[in-house]
Amino acid sequence: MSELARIVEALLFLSPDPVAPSDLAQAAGCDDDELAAALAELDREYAPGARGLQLKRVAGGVALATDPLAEEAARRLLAKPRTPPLTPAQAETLAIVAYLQPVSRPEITRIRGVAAESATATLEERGFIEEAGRSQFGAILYRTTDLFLRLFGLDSIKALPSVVEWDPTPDEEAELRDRLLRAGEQRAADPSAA
Amino acid sequence: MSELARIVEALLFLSPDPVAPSDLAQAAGCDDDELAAALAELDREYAPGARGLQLKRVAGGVALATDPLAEEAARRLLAKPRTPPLTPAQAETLAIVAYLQPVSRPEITRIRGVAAESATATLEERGFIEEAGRSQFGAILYRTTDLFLRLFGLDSIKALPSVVEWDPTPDEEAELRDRLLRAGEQRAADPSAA
Amino acid sequence: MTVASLDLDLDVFSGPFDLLLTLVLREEIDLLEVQLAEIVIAYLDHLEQRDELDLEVATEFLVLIAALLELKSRLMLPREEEELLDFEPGEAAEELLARMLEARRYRRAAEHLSARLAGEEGIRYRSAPLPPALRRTNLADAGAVYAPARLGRAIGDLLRVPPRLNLEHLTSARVTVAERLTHLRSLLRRGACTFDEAVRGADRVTVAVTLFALLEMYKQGEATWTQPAPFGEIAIRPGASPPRHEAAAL
Repeated sequence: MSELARIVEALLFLSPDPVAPSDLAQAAGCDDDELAAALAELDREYAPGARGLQLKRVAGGVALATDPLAEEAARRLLAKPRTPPLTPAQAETLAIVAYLQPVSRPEITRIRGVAAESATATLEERGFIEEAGRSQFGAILYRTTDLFLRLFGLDSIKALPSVVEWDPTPDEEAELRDRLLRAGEQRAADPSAA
Repeated sequence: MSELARIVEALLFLSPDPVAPSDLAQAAGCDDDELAAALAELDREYAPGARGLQLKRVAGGVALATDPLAEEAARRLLAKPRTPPLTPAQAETLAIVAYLQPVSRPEITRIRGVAAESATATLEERGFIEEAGRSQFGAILYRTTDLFLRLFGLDSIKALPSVVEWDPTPDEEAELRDRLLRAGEQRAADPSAA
Repeated sequence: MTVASLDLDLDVFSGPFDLLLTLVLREEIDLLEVQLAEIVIAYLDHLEQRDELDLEVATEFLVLIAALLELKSRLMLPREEEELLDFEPGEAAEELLARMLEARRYRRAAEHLSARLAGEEGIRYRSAPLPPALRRTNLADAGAVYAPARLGRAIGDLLRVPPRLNLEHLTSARVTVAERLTHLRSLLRRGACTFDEAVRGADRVTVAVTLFALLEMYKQGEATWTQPAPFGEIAIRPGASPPRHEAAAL
């Protein structure tokens, strides 16, 4: 395979969308004829039935796409909820949303004492939590999803275990939300916990 | 190329993360030996220098990645800047996390002798490290991520050289000790040096 | 300003104070070559220009400079002052050595990691959204993979406030310039005194802070001092200016 064909192959691999041949030529630093030759080389390489990928000409240009042969396996691998073990930050964030919902991100941050941005984004991307309107101050509110209930084997949010079992100070009367916020602020104020 | 190798190639193309061989086997509906044979076939196909792509073993899985040959063209096409190299402070902090994980920021500070706050924040933002729970005093512990393994071309954290390898040689240690003692002798000989 | 950004222009070093600390710990500057008195003078010059004393910053500076002094004195292993050190000289050198070796170990590991990252330069992975057909997940396929107890435990942990640590062994909060100013002023109200009297029974940090307070009083004209010979007794007398009202001075 020529060096130019190898470069074009890498470019098509990286592009999420079809690429116009002129853009390919410009990026690879070649002229249109050289690019056409490289694409012809790739066409031979990716002849139907030869590989798991195909070289396709579509409206926007050229693209690599998977052979339909792999469709079923792809669905088994990818079209299912992603459920890797939760990181501690994700578990904390998810617990706060589950018990206090709807809850805003600033509140989550105050309770945790550290920013919850990436954990919130991951939980949202995996479909465990979703937006639920805005607070009176304009912050996005979060709640858990039906997928969350299924993945935790819960019939409804009411079936969440009572916190009593893990509560370090079960005698306190105040509402869970107030107590969490107060504990978070105390942790943030204590330099030894920083 | 065998049908199984074609399917595996397509799965690797689609998957956003490195895929564990067992997951590939399950999705493709084959046993481990068959999968190993398919991967061997792909290894031959993607032999170094053969194509614009390479087959990598990283973060406990298999992944397709570009050959550096295409980097310049990729930068032009995708307008994505090159990954900035690590600053010395970031590299040191990352090394401490990689070898001592899970490790807290106060511990990193103790070893480095300077505050690690901004280095830790940058490494977290770049996705190289993540939270891994809290110490008994409430300090956040850090560990490296799968993205770290991928970007540093490591199959697992065990693939890093043993930390003993970075220890100074007995000669160097003796030299350092000597320097410290010599300083004391100078002081004794010339009290006005203080 | 913070102490960290204090600009220094020394014989062996020019730059901010925190960088100097780093370089000393990295052995890139030999502490033995740093004249610590120059740093103190640079700090006093800075105060002179600002014409005000931020007591919090001043205390931080004193703690840092005291740490450097301690490190330097350990490096020099002064035989005649052995009893002043908490450690046996050999022990102090070993402790310092162990810290330097540990820092060196991770500095080398860091070089290895940087080289590794550079070696992977130009290797890119694909990041593209899944084709639409693969994006829909079937809720019915989702089984219970997580334990609800994990969430309860996380909330319990978040309700926990760590016990207050005993920080008394740290020097930082033990003594402030303000306290030592008050102490010196009360001594001077009764007339002259010596520095030794002002710091009788005090630890090293307190001595350093007291000296600093005295410098400040000298600058304001509240006190004058004389020392006939190096290492001789320092005599302190009330100065020409009356003490400012304490509340205003602080």
